[in-house]
Amino acid sequence: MSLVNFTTREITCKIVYYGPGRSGKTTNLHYIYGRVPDARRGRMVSLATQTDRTLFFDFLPIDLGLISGFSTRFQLYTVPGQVYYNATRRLVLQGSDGVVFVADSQARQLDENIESLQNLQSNLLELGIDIRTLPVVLQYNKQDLPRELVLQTADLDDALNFRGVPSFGADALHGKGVFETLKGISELVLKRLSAGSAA
Amino acid sequence: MTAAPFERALNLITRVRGVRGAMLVSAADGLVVAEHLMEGIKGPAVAALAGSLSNRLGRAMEAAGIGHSVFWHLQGTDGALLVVPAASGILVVAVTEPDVNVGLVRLELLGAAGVVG
Amino acid sequence: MSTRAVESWTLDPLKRFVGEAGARLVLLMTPAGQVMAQHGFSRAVDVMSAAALGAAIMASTAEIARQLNQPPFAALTHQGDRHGIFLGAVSTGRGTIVALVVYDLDASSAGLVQLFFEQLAAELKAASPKEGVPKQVLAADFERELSDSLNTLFGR
Amino acid sequence: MADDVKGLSAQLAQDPMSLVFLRLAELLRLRGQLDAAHRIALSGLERHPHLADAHDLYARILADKGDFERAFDEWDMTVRIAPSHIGALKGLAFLYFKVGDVDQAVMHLETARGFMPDDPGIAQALAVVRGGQPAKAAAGPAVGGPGQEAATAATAAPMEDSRVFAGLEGAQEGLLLLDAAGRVLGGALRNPAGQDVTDAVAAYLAGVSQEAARTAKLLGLGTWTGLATEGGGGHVHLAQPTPDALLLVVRDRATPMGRLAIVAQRAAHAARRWLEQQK
Repeated sequence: MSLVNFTTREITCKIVYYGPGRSGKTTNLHYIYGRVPDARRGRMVSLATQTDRTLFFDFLPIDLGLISGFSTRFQLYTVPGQVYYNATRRLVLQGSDGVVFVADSQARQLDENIESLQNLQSNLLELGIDIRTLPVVLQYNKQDLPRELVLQTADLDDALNFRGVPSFGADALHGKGVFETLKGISELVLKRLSAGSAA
Repeated sequence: MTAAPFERALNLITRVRGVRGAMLVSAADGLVVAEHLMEGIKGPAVAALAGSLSNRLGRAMEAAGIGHSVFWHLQGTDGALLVVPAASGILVVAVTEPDVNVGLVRLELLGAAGVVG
Repeated sequence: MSTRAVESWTLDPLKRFVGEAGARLVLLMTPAGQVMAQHGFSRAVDVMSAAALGAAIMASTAEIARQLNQPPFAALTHQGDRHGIFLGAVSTGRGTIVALVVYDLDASSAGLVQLFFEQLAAELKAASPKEGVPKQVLAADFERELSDSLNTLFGR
Repeated sequence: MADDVKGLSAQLAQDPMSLVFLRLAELLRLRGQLDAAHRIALSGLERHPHLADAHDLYARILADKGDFERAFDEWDMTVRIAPSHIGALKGLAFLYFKVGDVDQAVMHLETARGFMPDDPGIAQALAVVRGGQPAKAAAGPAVGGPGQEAATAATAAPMEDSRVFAGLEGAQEGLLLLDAAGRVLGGALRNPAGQDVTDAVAAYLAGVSQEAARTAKLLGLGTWTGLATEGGGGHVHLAQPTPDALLLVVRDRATPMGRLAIVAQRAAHAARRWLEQQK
């Protein structure tokens, strides 16, 4: 549910980075945090385990500046990927305006990707959100790994992207594709606002 | 501590004529610990306000160098609030009619404070 | 003291509450953690992360209640040596709103905050407009602006 | 000086957008014409809402008027516009110190010192704040810096007339008369060690009486008529001789509470008479 303040002309949207454990969701946020100038980002909050796995969520507010005369702010969240954190994932997903699904491109992780995507659908269903109307983009991360280990983006599209949403190959650790992904989801989320179908 | 001593402490106070309610209040957070109130007295409000007034009064007394309060009495035209801070951080509170025997209520409050420690 | 509000109808009740309860700061937010209004000493905390974390606490305990087959908890208090926070939910014409109150034990207490929170909840409920917000927000040609903004943001 | 006011007023009338309102309002403030200063500053602010100096000026006037909450807002706003505004940082430090938040007071003064390391006023204020004094009136001016007048006006010195309680038992010790904002009107207090604690106690009493009034109201006790306390080192009685005044009577433990109530009644009577004479 995006929050629109017509008096001060401000928009706040919630974007959730979803995906299986260790697929690189937090890495996306870290990269964004590192690249965005201080004045344009808030504090990054990470609720993580001692081994740095996300326990509850990571949170990063960024300021996109003026769009259509509205000062536009995005709040980026990640969910914990491990299967057993499902209750937490559902909580973080509440009220989201868009989802970035971060898939792990390694061939041996395909089942985990599919499972996580199904889990996303069932959580959205439980929250009463229709995945067909919710802005979603896919990111195929770790494309930098040796070719023999990873699936190519076209193959991943075949396996995961049955709705034909925008998808982006990425190497989040070094920043490749992070920006394009964020741009992709931003466009979808804001398009929804411009189309007048905001929740 | 079980509820029995609390009950005993409150009974000491409510048996005095003109007392409309007795309470034990946690001084630090202004919350009800135990209560014995007549209809119409709002326990949470008494607890919160007695706690707050007690804290503010305590600070003024400290500034004046006259030590901790052992008993205080807020007199109003339609009623009164009488309080004894017990050693354990609990306030023993009585809500009374305006013309209650203050000396007697004070004694019972001190007695109740002894019971709750 | 500073004040900000996305929905101005929340302000009078908020100001009254901060005065009466002696709170340091009160934030109103959506259950998803987006700040709707704030009043008080906003430097007490990082407002945006506090809202995200407060909403997360509320959501977690609501989930625990759900798993116990109980109705959601009405309010939560966490108290330290010098400060406390209080979280409570209010149901209004604009849906559920979560309030996060930060208070100093010098000036307030859990009891005072709870006492006046009831009043705040009633006032917010009464003041909330029932009509929905207009849907159309952005102009259709926002894409170039978005692209420029993101380019600047990433130093491209 | 009147001519200055006249001249500046004429300049402002000729060019309402000019920044001359800053000098004019400040001059009026220094002369104690707070309402006029308030009006000029406010209309200047309406024309220049993003001018840090205008917010700072307005804050000083509000502080002089005793409206500390709004003064805080304005200084807060000043610092948002101009984070290195020394006057506003000092003003905020003063207000924090006034409410006993020494950490925040120090933090704001340190920030100010970072921007202006050689300002002796800041160093002096830091020394006062770090002295750990309770937030009492006497410390105000040093911390207030450019808002010195604000501080002195806000904590108006006790009136010279020490005869408020003349003829009463223990008239000059253990009797204190305050106005509704906690400012001392008459009397004085010493602690058992003989130190003057008048200002420190006065600073807390306004809060006590406000809470007493609220408690009586919300609990249906009617109007509060007195608050009596038995302390380990003495007995205290607090009452409101008039709706705008507060009376404190302190006696050692040898004075029974009942007797204290009678002394308080007499003192309240004397205070009412004296307040009436002052009108």
